[in-house]
Amino acid sequence: MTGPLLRIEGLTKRYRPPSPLPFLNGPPRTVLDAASFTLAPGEALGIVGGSGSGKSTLALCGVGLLRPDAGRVVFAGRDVTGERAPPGMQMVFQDPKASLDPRRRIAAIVGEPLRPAKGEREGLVAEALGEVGLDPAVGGRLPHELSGGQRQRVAIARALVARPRLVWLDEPVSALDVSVQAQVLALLWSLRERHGLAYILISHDLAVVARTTERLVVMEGGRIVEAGTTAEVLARPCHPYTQTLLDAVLPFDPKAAKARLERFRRDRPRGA
Amino acid sequence: MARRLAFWLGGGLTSALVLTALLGAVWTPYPIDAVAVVERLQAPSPLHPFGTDQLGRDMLSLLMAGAGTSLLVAAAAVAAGAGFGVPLGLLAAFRGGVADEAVMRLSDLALAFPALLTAAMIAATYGPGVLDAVVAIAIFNVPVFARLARSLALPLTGRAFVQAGYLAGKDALGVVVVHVLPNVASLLVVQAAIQLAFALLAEASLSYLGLGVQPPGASWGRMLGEAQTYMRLAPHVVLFPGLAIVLAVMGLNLLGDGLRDRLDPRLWEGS
Amino acid sequence: MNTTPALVLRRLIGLATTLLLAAFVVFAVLSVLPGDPAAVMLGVGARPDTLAALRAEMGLDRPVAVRFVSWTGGLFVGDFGVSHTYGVPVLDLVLERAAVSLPLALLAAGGAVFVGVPLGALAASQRGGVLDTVLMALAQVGIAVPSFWLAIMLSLVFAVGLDWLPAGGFPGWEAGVWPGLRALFLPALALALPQGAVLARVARSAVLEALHQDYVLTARMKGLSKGAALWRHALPNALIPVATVLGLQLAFLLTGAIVVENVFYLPGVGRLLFQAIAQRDLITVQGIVVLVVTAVVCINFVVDLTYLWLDPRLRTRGA
Amino acid sequence: MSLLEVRGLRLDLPAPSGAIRVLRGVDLSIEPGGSLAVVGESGAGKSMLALTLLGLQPEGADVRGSIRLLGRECVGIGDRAMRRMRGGGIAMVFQEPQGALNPVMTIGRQVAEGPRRRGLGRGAARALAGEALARVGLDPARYPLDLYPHQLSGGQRQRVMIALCLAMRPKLLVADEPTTALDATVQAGVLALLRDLAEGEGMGLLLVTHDLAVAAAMTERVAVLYAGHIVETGPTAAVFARLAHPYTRALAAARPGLDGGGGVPIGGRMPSPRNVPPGCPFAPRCPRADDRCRAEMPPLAAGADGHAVACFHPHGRGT
Repeated sequence: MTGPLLRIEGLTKRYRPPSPLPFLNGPPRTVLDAASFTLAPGEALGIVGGSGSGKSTLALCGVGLLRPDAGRVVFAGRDVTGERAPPGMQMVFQDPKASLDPRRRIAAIVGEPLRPAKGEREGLVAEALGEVGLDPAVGGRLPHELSGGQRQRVAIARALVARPRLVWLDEPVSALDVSVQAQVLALLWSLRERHGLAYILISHDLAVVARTTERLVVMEGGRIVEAGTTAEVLARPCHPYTQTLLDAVLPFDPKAAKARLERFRRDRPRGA
Repeated sequence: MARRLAFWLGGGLTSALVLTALLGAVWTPYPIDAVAVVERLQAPSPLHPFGTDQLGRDMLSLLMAGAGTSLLVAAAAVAAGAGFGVPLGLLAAFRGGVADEAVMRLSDLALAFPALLTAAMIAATYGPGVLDAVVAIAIFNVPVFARLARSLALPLTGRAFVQAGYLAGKDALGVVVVHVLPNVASLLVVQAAIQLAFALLAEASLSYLGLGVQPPGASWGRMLGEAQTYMRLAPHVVLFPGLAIVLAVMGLNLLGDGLRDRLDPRLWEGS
Repeated sequence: MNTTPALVLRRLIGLATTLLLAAFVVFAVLSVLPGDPAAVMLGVGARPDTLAALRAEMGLDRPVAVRFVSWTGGLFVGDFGVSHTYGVPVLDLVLERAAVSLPLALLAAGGAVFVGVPLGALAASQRGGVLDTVLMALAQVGIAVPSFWLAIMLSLVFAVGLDWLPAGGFPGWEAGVWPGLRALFLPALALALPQGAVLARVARSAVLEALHQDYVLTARMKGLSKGAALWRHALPNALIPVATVLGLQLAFLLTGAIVVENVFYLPGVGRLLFQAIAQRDLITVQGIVVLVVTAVVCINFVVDLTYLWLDPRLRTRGA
Repeated sequence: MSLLEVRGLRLDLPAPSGAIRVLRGVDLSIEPGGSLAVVGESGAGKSMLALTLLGLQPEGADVRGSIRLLGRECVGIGDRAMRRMRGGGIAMVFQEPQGALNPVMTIGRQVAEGPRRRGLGRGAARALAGEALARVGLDPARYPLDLYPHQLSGGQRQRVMIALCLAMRPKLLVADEPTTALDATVQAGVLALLRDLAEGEGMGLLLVTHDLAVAAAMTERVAVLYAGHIVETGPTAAVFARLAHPYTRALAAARPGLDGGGGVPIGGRMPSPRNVPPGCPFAPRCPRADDRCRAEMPPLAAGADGHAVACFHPHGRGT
C-alpha cells in the first residue's frame, strides 16, 4: 500500500463550558475546527501553535483519547476514529513526571503496551530501553529515581516497544532543559532514520520543530492556518500568525535580539 | 523525631488493643457475668486492679471483653463503609456525568443521617441491638469513603500516566485496577484507620445511650452508661472505661497520622 | 462573569432533592418497614379494638403512596403528626425542647471554631516549636475523648467536686439568661473541646499547606512579615478546607448535643428522642429524625454557600 | 555606589545526608539602572540565588559571603531589617504567575498591598495599582481591579505580577524565568515589557533564565552559572562575541535554531549539589578537560573588555 499512513479529515471538537445548571449550557466552544492533513509513512510532521490553538486536542482526537464531534481519522487505510490507540499508533506526553505511574517500575511501565508471553516481553523491554539510550538495568527502578531527560526517554521507549508506525509527541521537550532537549530531539530523528518511524511533533516553539520535521502545520484558534514543507514555511511564511511565531524565536546575536524585541514592544498597546 | 514517636506509639497502642481484644475473647481474670452484689463498687485493689462495678463484676474483665466488642463493631462498620464507598467513588470519578451526580446525591443523603439518628430509627422499629450500631455507623462511612476515593481519583483521571494506560490497550476497569487503586490505596488505608477511631467513638456513644451493644455483651460505652449513676460513690467506674476509649481512639489516630507521614510524597511529585 | 445566582439555585435544587429523599427514607424505615407501625407502638398484647382505633387514627388503612404524600405534604405546613404518648403535636414538643438543644449546639460550635482555628494557625506559624508540639499533642488527646465521657468527668470535677456549676438539669430560659447559660456551660464545653481539637488540626495542616504556596513568598517579597503573610494570605486560603470539615463537625455537634443532654439531664431534643424510643412512639421519633436531618442538610447548604464566599474561583469564571 | 554587589556568596541547605552546596562562591554586581542576566540550567542554583538576594532562602539555609544592596549589607541582618529592603529596594517576579498570585484576593488589592504597607492610604494605593496595571498593558477599563487571578490568562497574570512589583518602585527588579511558563509569542511580549519598564523607570534588572538568547535580548551583562559557580561573565556583547567557557559554548550549540542548526546535545549531567567533585564542575563533561581541571577549580579571570571566564582552556576568538 502506497497511500498515506494517516489521513485526518475535518476533525472537529467542541466543548460545552461547564455550567452550574443542567440544560442551561452556554453555546459550545469549538476548540478544533475541521482540521485536515495527511502523513506519509516514515514522515516527520510538526504542528505548532500557542496554547488554545487546538494542537493538543488534535493529538488527543488523533490517538482516540478524545472522541471528535466530527471528522475522521484514517490510519493505514482503516477508519480508526474514536478508537483508543489503534495498533501501530502511540503517543508521548509533555511532562514525563506525570506520564509515568509513580508506583510502577520502569520495566513494567515500558512493557505495558505489550501483550505476549513473559520471556519475550523482557527481551522487548530491554531492547526498547537500549533503543532510547538507557541501560536496561534502569528497568528495576522507579520513575522518581531518574532525571527528567531519562524519564522522557522511558516514555519514548514505552511508545516504541510495540513497534508502532506512528508516534504523536505532545510538547515532548518543553519540560526539559535545553541541553537535554537536544538529546531527546536527536534521539527522535535517529529513530526515524533507523526504523522508518513516522512522527508528529507538537510544540509551541518553532525552533524545536525546525530541525526535526519535514513538513509543518501551523494552528491558531483551533484552525490550521498554514501548512507546507518546514523549509518553505520557515522561509516564506504566508500567515501573520506564522510570522509572529517566527519573530518570537529570538536570534542569538545580542544586537539582533534586542532589535527583535522592539517589534513586540510596538505591537503592544501601552497605558499611561 | 516526634513523628516517628507518634507512629510507634500509635502502632503500640493499636497492637495492645488488638491483643487485649483477642485475649479477652478467650480468657478474662473473672467471668464477666459473675455478679456479686457484696463486692460492688470496690476501689482498685490487687484482687481487682481496676475495681469492681455496681454489680460487683471485675472491671478489668469487663474492659478486656469490651475491647473485642468495640473493635469488632468498628471494624465491621468501616469495612462495610469502605467496601461500598470506594467502588462508588471510583465509579463516580471515572464515569462522570449521571453516575457521578447520582453518587454525589446519594452521599449527600447518607451524610444527612448521622449514625445516632439511623440507630435511633432502627432501634425504634426493631428494638436496640449491636447490629443497629454497625449498620448506622456503616451508612455514615459509605459517603466518607466514596467522597475521598472520588476526590483522590478525580485528578488522576486526567493524569498522563492514566491516559498512557488507555494507550497501552487497557479499558477503564484495567486502568482503575492497575494505575488508580495503587496510587490512592495508601491514603484510603490512612483514612480507614481514622474512620476506625471515629467508629469506635460512635459505638461507645451509641452503647452509652443504650442503642448499641445489649446485655450481656460487654462494651465500654455501655459500662459508662450503666455506671454513671454511681460516679459520685466510686469515680473509678466511669474513669477506666473512658480512659480505655481515649487510649484506643488515640492509638488508631496516631497510627493513621504516622502512616500518612510515611507515604513518600516524592513518589507523587518526582524528585 | 458572575455565576453566583445560578450556583445558589443549583445548591437549592440539591438541597430540595436531598430533603425529599431523606423524608422518603425516614418514612420507609419508620412507617413501612415495621409492617404494622400501630402494632409496634402498642406492643404485643394490645387489645384488637385499641389497635384498630390507632390504625384508623394513623390512616394505616390507606395505600402506602397516599400515606407518604399526605405525610410529606404535612411536613411542608409544619404538621409532623401528634405524639402518641404526649397527645401534643410533635412540632410543638420539639420546638420547646430545641430551646435547650439549639443554644447548646451553637455555643459548642462557636467555642470550637473560635478556639480551634486560631490555635491551629498559631501552631502552624511555630511549626516544630514547643508551642506547636504541645498544642498538637493536646489536640491528639482531644479528638480521642468521647464528648459524653468528657461531660461525665467535667461534671464530676466542676459540679460534684468543686460545686462551681450545676451538675444537671435546666432551669428554663424564663429563669433568666444567666442561669440558663450556667447550666449549658459544662455540656457545651464537653462538646466543644473535642471538635475544637479536630478543627485545630485541620486548620494547622491547611495553613501549613498554604504557607508552601508561592503567593506567600510574593507577600514576603512585598515586605510583609512572616506573621502578616500567614494571617493575610495563607489563612484566607486555608479556610476553604476548614469549612469542609466544619460542615461535618456541625452535624456531629447536633447529634453530640443529643448524647450530652443525657449526661446532664437536660430537657432537650435528645431526651425527647430517647423517651420516644423507649415508648415506641414512632410518630414522635419520625418527627424528630426528620427535623434533625433537615437541620443537618441546611447546615451543609450554608457550608456550600460559605465556599462560594471564600473561594472566588467557584463563583466567577474567565472574564 | 553599586546597586547590588555580591561577593563570595555561598549557600548550603541542610539535609540528612550532609549539606547540599547550592551556591559556591558567587560574585555579581549591577550598577544603578543596569541589567544582568544569570543564565543556567535547572540545578545550577539560579533560582536559589534570586531568592537569597531577597533574603527569602529556605529556612535553615546557611548563607555566607556578602550581599550589598544600595550600599547596605544584607547577609545576616535578620528578617526584620531585610523586610525594609524588600519591595522598595528589591522586588521579584516569580516563574509561575499561577502560584505567585493569591487566588482568593483581587488583583487590585494584591497590587495595592505593597504601597499600602509603605503607608499609602487606601484610595491612593488603589489609584497607584490601577496606574501600575495600565503600565503593564492591563487597562483598568478592560481589566477591572476586582478581577481574580483565575480570570486572567497566563501572560496577563505575569503582567499583574510585574505591576505588583512596579507599584512598589523597586530600585532592583529580580525576574526568575518570568516567561518559561508562557507561550512563545506571549514570552516575547512579556520580555519586551520588562525591558521597557526597567529602562523607563531606571530600575536595575536581574533576569534569571535558562536561555542564552533571552539574555542576549534583555541585558547589558550576562553571567553563566554552573553547579553553583559563575563560570563566565561579562558585557553581553563581549561574551556573545566570544563564548569562551566550554559550557557556555555547548549550551549555545544545544539550542535549536530556526536555520536547522544547533541541537547538539551535551553528554552527561550536571553534578548534583549533594556530591560535587573536586576541580571544575564541568570537567567530567568537557572535551578540553585535563588532570588539572579535575583537581583544581579555575579562578574567574577577567580580560581587558571585562569578559571573565573560569577555565584553564577557554575558547579563543573564532575557535
